[in-house]
Amino acid sequence: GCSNSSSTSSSASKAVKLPMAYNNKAATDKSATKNGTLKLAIVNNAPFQGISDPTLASNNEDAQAFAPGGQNSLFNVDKNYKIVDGGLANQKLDRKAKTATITIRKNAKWSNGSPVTAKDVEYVYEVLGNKASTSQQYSSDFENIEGMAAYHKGTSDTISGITMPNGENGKVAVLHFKQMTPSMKFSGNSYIWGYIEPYEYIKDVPIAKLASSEQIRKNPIFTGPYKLDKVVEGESTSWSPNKYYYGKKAQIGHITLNVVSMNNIDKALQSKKYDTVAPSVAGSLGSTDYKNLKNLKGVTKVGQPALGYSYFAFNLGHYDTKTGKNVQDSNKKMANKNLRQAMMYALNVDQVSEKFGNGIKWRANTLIPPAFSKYYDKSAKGYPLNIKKANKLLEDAGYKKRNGSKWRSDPKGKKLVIYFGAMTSSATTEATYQDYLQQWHKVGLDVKYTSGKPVEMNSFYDTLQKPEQNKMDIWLGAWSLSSEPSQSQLYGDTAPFNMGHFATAKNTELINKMNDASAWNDKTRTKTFKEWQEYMNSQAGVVGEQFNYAWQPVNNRVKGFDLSPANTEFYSNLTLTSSKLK
Amino acid sequence: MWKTILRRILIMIPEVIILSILVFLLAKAMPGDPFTGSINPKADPAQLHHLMKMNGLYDPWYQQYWNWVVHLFHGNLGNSYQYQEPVTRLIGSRAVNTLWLALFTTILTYCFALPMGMYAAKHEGKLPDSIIRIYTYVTYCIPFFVILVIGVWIFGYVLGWFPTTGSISSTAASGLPSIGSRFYHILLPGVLGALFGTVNVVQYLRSEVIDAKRSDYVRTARSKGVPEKDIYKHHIFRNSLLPIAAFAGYSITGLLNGSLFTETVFSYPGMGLLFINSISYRDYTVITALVLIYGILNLLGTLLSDIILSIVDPRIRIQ
Amino acid sequence: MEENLNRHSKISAADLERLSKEAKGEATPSSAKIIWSEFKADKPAMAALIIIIVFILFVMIASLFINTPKMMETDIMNYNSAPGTNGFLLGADTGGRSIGQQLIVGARNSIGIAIGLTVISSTFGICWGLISGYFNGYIDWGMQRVYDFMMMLPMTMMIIVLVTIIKDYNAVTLTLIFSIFYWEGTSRLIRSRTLSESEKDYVAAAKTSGTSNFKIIFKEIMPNISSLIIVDTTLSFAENIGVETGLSYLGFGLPMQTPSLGTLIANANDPNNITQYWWTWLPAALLIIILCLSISYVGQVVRRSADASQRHGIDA
Amino acid sequence: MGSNSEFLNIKDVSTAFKINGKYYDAISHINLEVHHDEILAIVGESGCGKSTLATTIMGLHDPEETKINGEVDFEGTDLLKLDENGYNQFRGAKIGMIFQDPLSALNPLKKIEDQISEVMNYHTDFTSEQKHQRVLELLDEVGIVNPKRTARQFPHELSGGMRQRVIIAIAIACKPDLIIADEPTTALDVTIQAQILDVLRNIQKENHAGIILITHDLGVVAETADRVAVMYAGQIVEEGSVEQIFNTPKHPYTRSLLRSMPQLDKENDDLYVIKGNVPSLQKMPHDGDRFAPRIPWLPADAHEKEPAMHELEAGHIVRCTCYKTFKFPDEQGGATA
Amino acid sequence: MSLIEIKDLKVHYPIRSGFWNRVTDSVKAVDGISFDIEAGETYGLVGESGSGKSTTGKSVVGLEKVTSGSIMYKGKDITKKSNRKSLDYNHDVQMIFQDSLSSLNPRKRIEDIIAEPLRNFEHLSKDEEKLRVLQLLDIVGLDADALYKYPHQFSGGQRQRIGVARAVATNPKLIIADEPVSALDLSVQAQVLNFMKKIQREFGISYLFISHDLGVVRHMCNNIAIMNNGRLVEIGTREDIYNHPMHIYTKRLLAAIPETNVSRRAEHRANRLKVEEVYREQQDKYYDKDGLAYPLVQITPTHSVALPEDLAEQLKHEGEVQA
Ligand SMILES: Nc1ncnc2c1ncn2[C@@H]1O[C@H](COP(=O)(O)OP(=O)(O)OP(=O)(O)O)[C@@H](O)[C@H]1O
Ligand SMILES: Nc1ncnc2c1ncn2[C@@H]1O[C@H](COP(=O)(O)OP(=O)(O)OP(=O)(O)O)[C@@H](O)[C@H]1O
Ligand SMILES: [Mg+2]
Ligand SMILES: [Mg+2]
Repeated sequence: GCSNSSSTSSSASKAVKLPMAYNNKAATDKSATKNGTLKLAIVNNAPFQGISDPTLASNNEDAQAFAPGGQNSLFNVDKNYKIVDGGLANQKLDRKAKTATITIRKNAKWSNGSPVTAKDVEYVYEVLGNKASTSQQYSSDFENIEGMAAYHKGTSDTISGITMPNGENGKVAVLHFKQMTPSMKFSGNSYIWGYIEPYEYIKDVPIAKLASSEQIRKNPIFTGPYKLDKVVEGESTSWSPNKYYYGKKAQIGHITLNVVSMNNIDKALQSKKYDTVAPSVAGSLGSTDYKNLKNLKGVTKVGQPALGYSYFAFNLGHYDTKTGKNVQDSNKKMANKNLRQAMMYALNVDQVSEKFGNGIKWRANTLIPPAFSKYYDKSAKGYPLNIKKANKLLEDAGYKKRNGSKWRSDPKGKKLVIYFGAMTSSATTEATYQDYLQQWHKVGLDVKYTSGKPVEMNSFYDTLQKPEQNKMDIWLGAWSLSSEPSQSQLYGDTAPFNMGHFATAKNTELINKMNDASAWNDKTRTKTFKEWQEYMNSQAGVVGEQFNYAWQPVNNRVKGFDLSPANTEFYSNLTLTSSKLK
Repeated sequence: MWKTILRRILIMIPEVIILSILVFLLAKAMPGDPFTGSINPKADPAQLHHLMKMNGLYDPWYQQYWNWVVHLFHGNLGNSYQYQEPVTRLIGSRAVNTLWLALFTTILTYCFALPMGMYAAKHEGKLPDSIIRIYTYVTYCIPFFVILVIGVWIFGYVLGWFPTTGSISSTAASGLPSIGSRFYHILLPGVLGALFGTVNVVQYLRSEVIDAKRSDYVRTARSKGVPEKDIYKHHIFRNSLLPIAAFAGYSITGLLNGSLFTETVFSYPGMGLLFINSISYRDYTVITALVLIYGILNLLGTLLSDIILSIVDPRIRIQ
Repeated sequence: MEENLNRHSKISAADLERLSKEAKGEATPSSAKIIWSEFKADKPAMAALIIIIVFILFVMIASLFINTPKMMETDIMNYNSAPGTNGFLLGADTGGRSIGQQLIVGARNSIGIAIGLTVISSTFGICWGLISGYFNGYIDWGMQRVYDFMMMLPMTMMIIVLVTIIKDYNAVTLTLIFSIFYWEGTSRLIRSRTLSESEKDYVAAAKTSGTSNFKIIFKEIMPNISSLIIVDTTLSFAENIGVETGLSYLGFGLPMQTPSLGTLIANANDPNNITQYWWTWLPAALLIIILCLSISYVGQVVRRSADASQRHGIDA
Repeated sequence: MGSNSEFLNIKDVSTAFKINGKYYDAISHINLEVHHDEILAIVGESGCGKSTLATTIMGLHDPEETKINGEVDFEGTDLLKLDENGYNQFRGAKIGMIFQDPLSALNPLKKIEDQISEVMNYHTDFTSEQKHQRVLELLDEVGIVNPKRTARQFPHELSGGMRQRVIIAIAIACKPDLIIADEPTTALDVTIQAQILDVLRNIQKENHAGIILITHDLGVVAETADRVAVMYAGQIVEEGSVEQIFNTPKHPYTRSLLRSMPQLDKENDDLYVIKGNVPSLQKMPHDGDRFAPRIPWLPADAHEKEPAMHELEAGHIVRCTCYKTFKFPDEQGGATA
Repeated sequence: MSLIEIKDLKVHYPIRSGFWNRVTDSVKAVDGISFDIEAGETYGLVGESGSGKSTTGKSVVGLEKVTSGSIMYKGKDITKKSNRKSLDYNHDVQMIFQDSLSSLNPRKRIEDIIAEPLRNFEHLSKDEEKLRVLQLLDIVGLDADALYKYPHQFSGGQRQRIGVARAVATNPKLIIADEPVSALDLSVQAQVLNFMKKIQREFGISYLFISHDLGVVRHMCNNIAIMNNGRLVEIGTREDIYNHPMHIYTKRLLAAIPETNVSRRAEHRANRLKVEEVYREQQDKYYDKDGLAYPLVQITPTHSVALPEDLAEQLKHEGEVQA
C-alpha cells in the first residue's frame, strides 16, 4: 500500500506506524462480494440525526452514515486535499475575472436516474444562505460571492453572483467573487461549498423544513456509488449499488452501517460483528481502543494522521465586541511569555502519550497536524519536558518562591494561582489532567482546576465564549479541522473562536499571508505556514498538546481498503474475499 | 366513575402547567445553549448567533415560554435543535421503542414475579421462600445498571446470544422479520429489566398472599369444604392479585426511570437515551418535552392504577 | 384532688421510695433492650450488625489516615496495575490510583452521602407525613397536592437537569439535590400509618388529657410508628448508599476527584474494565451489596423485635 | 334426647398449640356429645378454648402448629383420622360453621351468590339454575327480605346483621347435621342478636340439626340452648341441661359467672367479682383444680387431686368435688371469713 | 343548675362528591339532641350501633367538631375551643374508651399514661407526681409494679382500670364512659363496673355512660336517654324507661334483652315477637315521614318521649290509667 505515514519527528518516534491502506493480497470472492454484506460501525454514543444532506447536517455521524452515497460531493482531491479534475465536477478558478467555473460531468446522475444540473450547484447556496435555513454551515466568508449577503439578509430572492450560462439544466455554474483566495484551491474551504442539492427532488420543500423532510431523511438520493435502501432512524443505514453512478461501479451487494456506542465498540469488533468502523478524518477509535484491539486476530490496522489536535491555550485578552476584534491585555495573569513557556516545558506530554497514547497519540510539536503533510513542520521542537528550563524561565521572569512558600508568586510578589480549565472526559483523560497539574506543581506553580474539577463541555465553552473571562487562565481544548488549512477562523484577530485572544501584529500578518495573493504560489504558502508554526511555538500563546492517528482495524476479508484522501473511489474499490465475517 | 376520571384529569392540568414552567426554567438555566456543541472551526459564530436569534433563544424566558405554549396548542412542541426535526416526530419515533420495551419488561416482570411471589408465600418460611427472598434482597441492593452491564457482557459479548445495540437489525426485511428483529433486540434488556423489576412485585405479592392466607374468609372457605387447591385459586390468589394489578400503573414510574439506564447501556434509541443525549446537546425543546411526557406518563400511571383498582375491587368505587 | 386521693388511698408519701423501687424491679425492659436481646439470639443478624459497625468504623478511621488529594494524584506508570502488583493490594485504576484507598475514602463518602440523605429526607419525610396524616382538612389537602406533584416528577431526569445546572456541585450539593426528591416515599408511608394511628383511641385520650397537637404527633404517634420508621430508614439507608452510583454511571455523579462507591462502580461503564480490569469496579460493587444486605437484614430484625414487643401477649 | 340420637361424640380431645417450639394445651381431655335436634351451648370466658374446640372439630388447624389427641366421632367416622380430602367431604356438607366476625368472614371480592353457591359446588351436583334457586331459598330462609337483590351484592354493601345471615346461609346450604356457631351474635346489636338466634333456632327445628352454640353471653344461652357445657381454662367444668345449669348450678365457676351478671331485678349493689385472672396458655396449671386459685378461701383439700367429672343427675356433670363445700364469702356460713 | 346542659346538639359529617368535590349531603350522626347531666349522677345513653352515641360522647369531651347546638358547662359553651381552653375543660371532663388496648398508647409505660393529664393540667414535682400515680393505681386496685410496665402486659380488665385511673387523675367532675365494658368478659365487666361505682361514690363524679347493653345500663344509671338514628326517642329515669317504656323503639330494645330466667324463656320470646310485630305495624306512627324520631314531648317531669302530640296525649292518658 502507499504508506504515507508522515510523522518521523522525534516527538512522534514512539508512535506506531500504520499504513493508510490495507493491501489485502487474497483474491476477491466474486460471489461473496456480490451477495455479501459489508458491515460498518459508526462509533457514536447517540443515535445519528439522520440528515443525509451535508449542507444541513453538522455532525460526523450523519456524514458517516450516508457516506456510501458519496455525500453528493463535487470534487476529487489529491492527498493534500487540493481539488483535482475527475470528480462529479471540475473546477476552474479565474483570478482575473474573479470567477470559479464549475463544470459538471456529462454522465452525472442522481440515484433516481435524473441528471445532475447546474441548478443543483446553485441551489445548494440558496439552501446554505437562506435566512430561514437551519444549516449551521453558513459563514460570512460566503458573502465573498456577489449578492450572497443580500440573499442572506433576505433582501434578494436570488444570488446574483451565481450564473448558469447554459441555463438551469445546463452543466455549468459560475461563481462570481469579490475577491479570490488561494484556499479556493482546496476542498473544505469556506468560499466554495463542495456539495450539491438535488433541486428537482427537493424544490417543493420550504428550505426551513428541509432538514425534517422525507426527501432528506427517509428517501434521500445521492450521486455516489451506492444508493440508500433503508434507514432505521438513528440506528442504521443499508445500501446497495447505484446503477446510475458515473464512476467505478460499486461491487459489494450490500453495505450496512450501524451506530455502536463508544463503550461497546471494542467488544463488538472483538466479537467480529463488524468489518470495520466507518472511516472518518477525525478518527473514531482512540488509543485505549488501540490497546484493546491491537492484538485482535483476523484484522489489519490502518490509519492516517487525524485532521485535528488538542491544545493548551492561555487567556491573554478579550474580544472587543464593538470592533469585532481580539485584543491582548498586557495585565492578564498569563501575559508573561516566560510563564507560559515554563508551564509548557513543565509538562510530560511525551510520557503521558507513551503511557496512554499507545502509539496512537503523540505530542503535538506545532499547531498544524501532520495530516497536512505539505504544511506540517515536522522539525519543530515544541515543548518537550524540561523542568530545569521551566524553573529557569520562571526565576528569570521573577516568579519566585517567597517567604518560604511552596508556591511561586508573581513578579510583584503577589500570590499566584493559575486556573486550569478542562472538560469532563474519560478516566484516562482526566487522569492525564491530574498528571499535568502535578507537573505544574513540581515547578512551584499553584495550578488548580477552575471550579475544582473538569467541567462539562457546555459549561466549558459557555465560560470561554464570553468576550472576557477570568475563570480559566489556561485550558485544554481540541479542534477538529477542515481539510483546508487556513488559520484565520481559529487564530485570526477577528476570529471569535480565538478564545485566548492571542492577537499580535505578527500573527495577523502571517495569517493574512496564508490567503493573500502571494499564497497562490504553493511554495510561498508553504513557507508562510512553516513561519507561522515557528512563531506560534515561540510565543506559546496556544501550544499543541497531542496529535493522533485516525486508525481502524479492518477485517481481513475486506479488500481494497484505502484511507488516502486521494482514493476518491473509496467505496467502489471495496470488495470481499469471503462471505463470512470471522 | 367517568366523572371522577375527568375530574382527576382536570386536577392534573395545573400540575402539568407548574411542571412545564419548572422544566422550562431549569432547562434554560443550564449552562450553554443548543449551539455550544457545534463549536468547530467550520461553524461561523455569526451564523450560530443568527440561528439563536431565529429560534428566539435570546428572548426573555416568559416570552419563550409563552411562544412554546402557543405552539403546544397547535400540537407543536418545537423543533429539536440537534436533530432538526419536529420534537413530536422525533419523540414519537423514540417513544415507540421505549413503550415496546416497557411493555415487554412489564409482561416479563409479572411472568417472573407472580409465580415467585405466590410460591414464596405458599411455602412461607421454607427453603424456596428463603431463596426467593434472598434473591429479592440481592437484586434490591445491586444498582440496576450493574445488572445491565453484567448482563450485556455475558449474554451479549461472551456468549453472543443477543444484539447489544439498537432496536432492529439493519438487514431485517419489513413485515414479520422486522417484528422478529425488534423482539430479538428487546429480549435481553427486557429480561434484565424484569429481573430487576420483580423485587417489588414479589415482595408485595408475597405479603398479600400471606395476609390472605390468614384471613377469615379463607377460613370460611375451608369450612365450606373447598379443597386447598381451589382455595388458593379462587380466594387467596384472586384476592391478592387485585392490588398487584393496580401496581402495574405505578410501575410505569420505575420503568421510565429504568429506561434511562437500559437504553444507555444497550444504545437503544428510546426516549431515555434521547434525554441523556439531549442534555449534553442542550436540546431544550427535547428536554422540556421529555420531562413533561415522563411526568404526564407518571400521572397517567397513578390514574390507571386507581382506575384498575376501582374496577377490580368492589369496595372501592370512585363516584 | 390531693386530699381526695389521700383519703381514698392507703399509699402516702412515706411509701414512695419503697414502692418505686419495687416497681423498678418489675419494670419491663425497654425496647432497646428487647432489640438487643433479639440480636443476641439471631447469630446472622449479629454478624450483619458487626459487619456494619466494624466496617463503618474502619472506613471512618482509616480514611483519616489517607490524604485524599495525594491519593487522587495520578501516577500514570501504574496504569491499571493488577491487584498485588506495584504495592497495590487491590490494584490501581486507570490513573494509577490505589483502588484499596479509594475504596476506603469512597465508602466513607458514599456512606456520608447516604447518611446525609437519609437524615435529611427521612426527617423531612417523617415530619411531613406525620403532620399531613394527623391534621385533616386544608393542611392535609395542600400537603397532598405537593405529593401528587412530587409523584409526577420524573426523579432521575430532574436530578440530572439540576446537576447540570449547578456547575460546582460536590458531595454536599449532590446530597441536597437527592434530598429534594427522596423524602416523598417515606412521607407517604408515614402518612398512611399516621392516618390509621390517629383514629385510635389513645390519640383521643391524649387530646382529652389536654396534650397539645404537637406533642401528640411527636410523642404519642411517632413512637408507635417507630418500627415502621426504623425499617423504612434502614431500607432507605441501604438504598441510598447506591443512589449516587447510577448517576455516576450516566456521567452526572460526583466528580472524579471525589471518590465514591459510585465513581468506582462507574468504571464498569467501559466493557474493557468489566472484563480485563475487574478490580476497578468489582470490589466496590461487592461492598455495596454486602453493606446493603447487612443493613436491610438488620432492619428486618429490628422490625421483628419491635413488632414482638407490641404484639405479644402478657408474657412478652 | 336419648343417646341413640347422638351423632357427634367428642372423646378425650386435647389440642395443643406450638408456642416458641413448645406445645401448650389450649383444651384438654374434652368429652362431649351432641345430639340431633338440640342446641348445645358452650360458655366460658375469653381464652378458655371454645373456639379451639370448634376449629378442632372442623379440622381447621395447621397440622404443623398444633397437636391434637383424642377422637371426634362423627356419625361413625373419626374425623381426626381423616386426611384433608376426607375432611372436605364433611366440611360444608355435614358440618357447617358460622363465624363471629361477619365482615371478615366473607370474601370481600365475591358476590354473595357466588359465596353461597361455592359450597354447593363441592357437595351437590346441582345445575347452576338449581344452585341459584337454592341460594334465593336460603337467603329467604335466613330472613333476608330481598334475596334477589342481596344475591347480587358484595359483602361491604350489607349491614352486619345481613352479613351474619349470609354466613348462616352458607353454613346451612347443604343441610348439615351439625352446625357450629362460634359467637354468632357477639358483634351484633341486641335486636339483631335476637333475630339471628331465632333464625338459628328455626333452622335447627327444620333440619333436625344439632347446633353447637359458642358464646360467652349467659343471656343468649339461657334463651337459646337446650344443653350447656361450661368451660374454664381448657376444660369442661360443668355440663347439663339449660335448666340444670341456670337453676341448680353446681360448679363454683358456673355459680360465680351467674352471680357476676347484672340482674335486671337486683339493683345497684356491687356485682360479684371473680378474683384473679384467667391464666394464659403458657401459665395454665396442669394438675389439680384449675379454678382453685380463684376461690382461694376454699381449703385446698376441698378440691380433688385429679379432678374428675361427677354425674349428679341424668345429664348433669360437674368437675371436681369442690362444689360440695363451695360457698361465696358473703354467703351465710362461708368457708372463710 | 345541671353540670352539663346539652342543647339541640347536631353533628353532621359532610359527604363530598360530584365534579367539584362539594358537600352534597351529610351523615347526620347526631341530629338535635338535648339533655342535662346532674352532678353526681350516672346518665345512660343507649341505642343501637351507629345511632350516634359515641359521637355525642366525643362532642361532650370536645373531641368532635360540633355542627350546631351548645354544650353549656359552668355557663360557657364549650363547643368553642377557646372556651374549653379558658375553662381548662378537660381537667374537669374526661373520657373512658371502649377499646382499652387502643386507648392506651402501647409505647408508653403505665406511669406516663396515667401522669399525662397531670402533666398537662397540674404542675407537680417529680415525686408528687409519682405519688399521685401510685395512689391512683392503688385506688383502681393495681400494684405498684404496674408503674413501669406497658399496656399489653395487662389483661383487658386491668387495662380498663388503668383507663379509669387516667380519667380520674385530675379529679374530674364528669367522665364520659363510651361502652367501657362491652369488650370485656362477664367477670371482668363486673370488676370494672364495681370500680366505676366505687370511684363515683368516693369522688362524687358524674358519668355519661354510653352502652348498648341494657342490663348494664340498668345496673349503673339513674337517668337514661334512648338514642335512635341521631335523635333521642325517650328519656327518663331508670324506672320510667324499664317499667314504663313508651316509645316503640324502647320497647323493642327492652324486649330483645335475653331472659336469664330459663323457665320463662318461651314466654319472653313470644312477647318479643309480639313487640316486633307491633313495631313493624306501628312504625309510621312513631316516626315522621323521613323515618326520623319526633321531638321529645314531656309526659311526666322526668319522662319525655319523641312522639307526635296526639299520640303522646293518648299514651300519657294510658299511663295515668295504668298508674
Ligand atoms: N393458633 C394459635 N396458636 C397459639 N395459641 C392459640 C392459637 N389459637 C388460640 N390460642 C390460644 O388458645 C387459648 C384458647 O383460645 P380460643 O380462641 O379457643 O379461646 P375462646 O374461648 O374462643 O376465646 P374468645 O372468647 O376470646 O374467642 C387462648 O389462650 C389463645 O390465646
Ligand atoms: N368521622 C366520620 N365521618 C363520617 N361519618 C361518621 C364519622 N364518625 C361516625 N360517623 C357516622 O355517624 C353515625 C354515628 O356514629 P357513632 O360512632 O356515634 O355511633 P355509635 O352509636 O357510637 O355506634 P357503635 O355502637 O357502633 O359505637 C354512624 O352512622 C357513623 O357511620
Ligand atoms: Mg373464640
Ligand atoms: Mg360507639
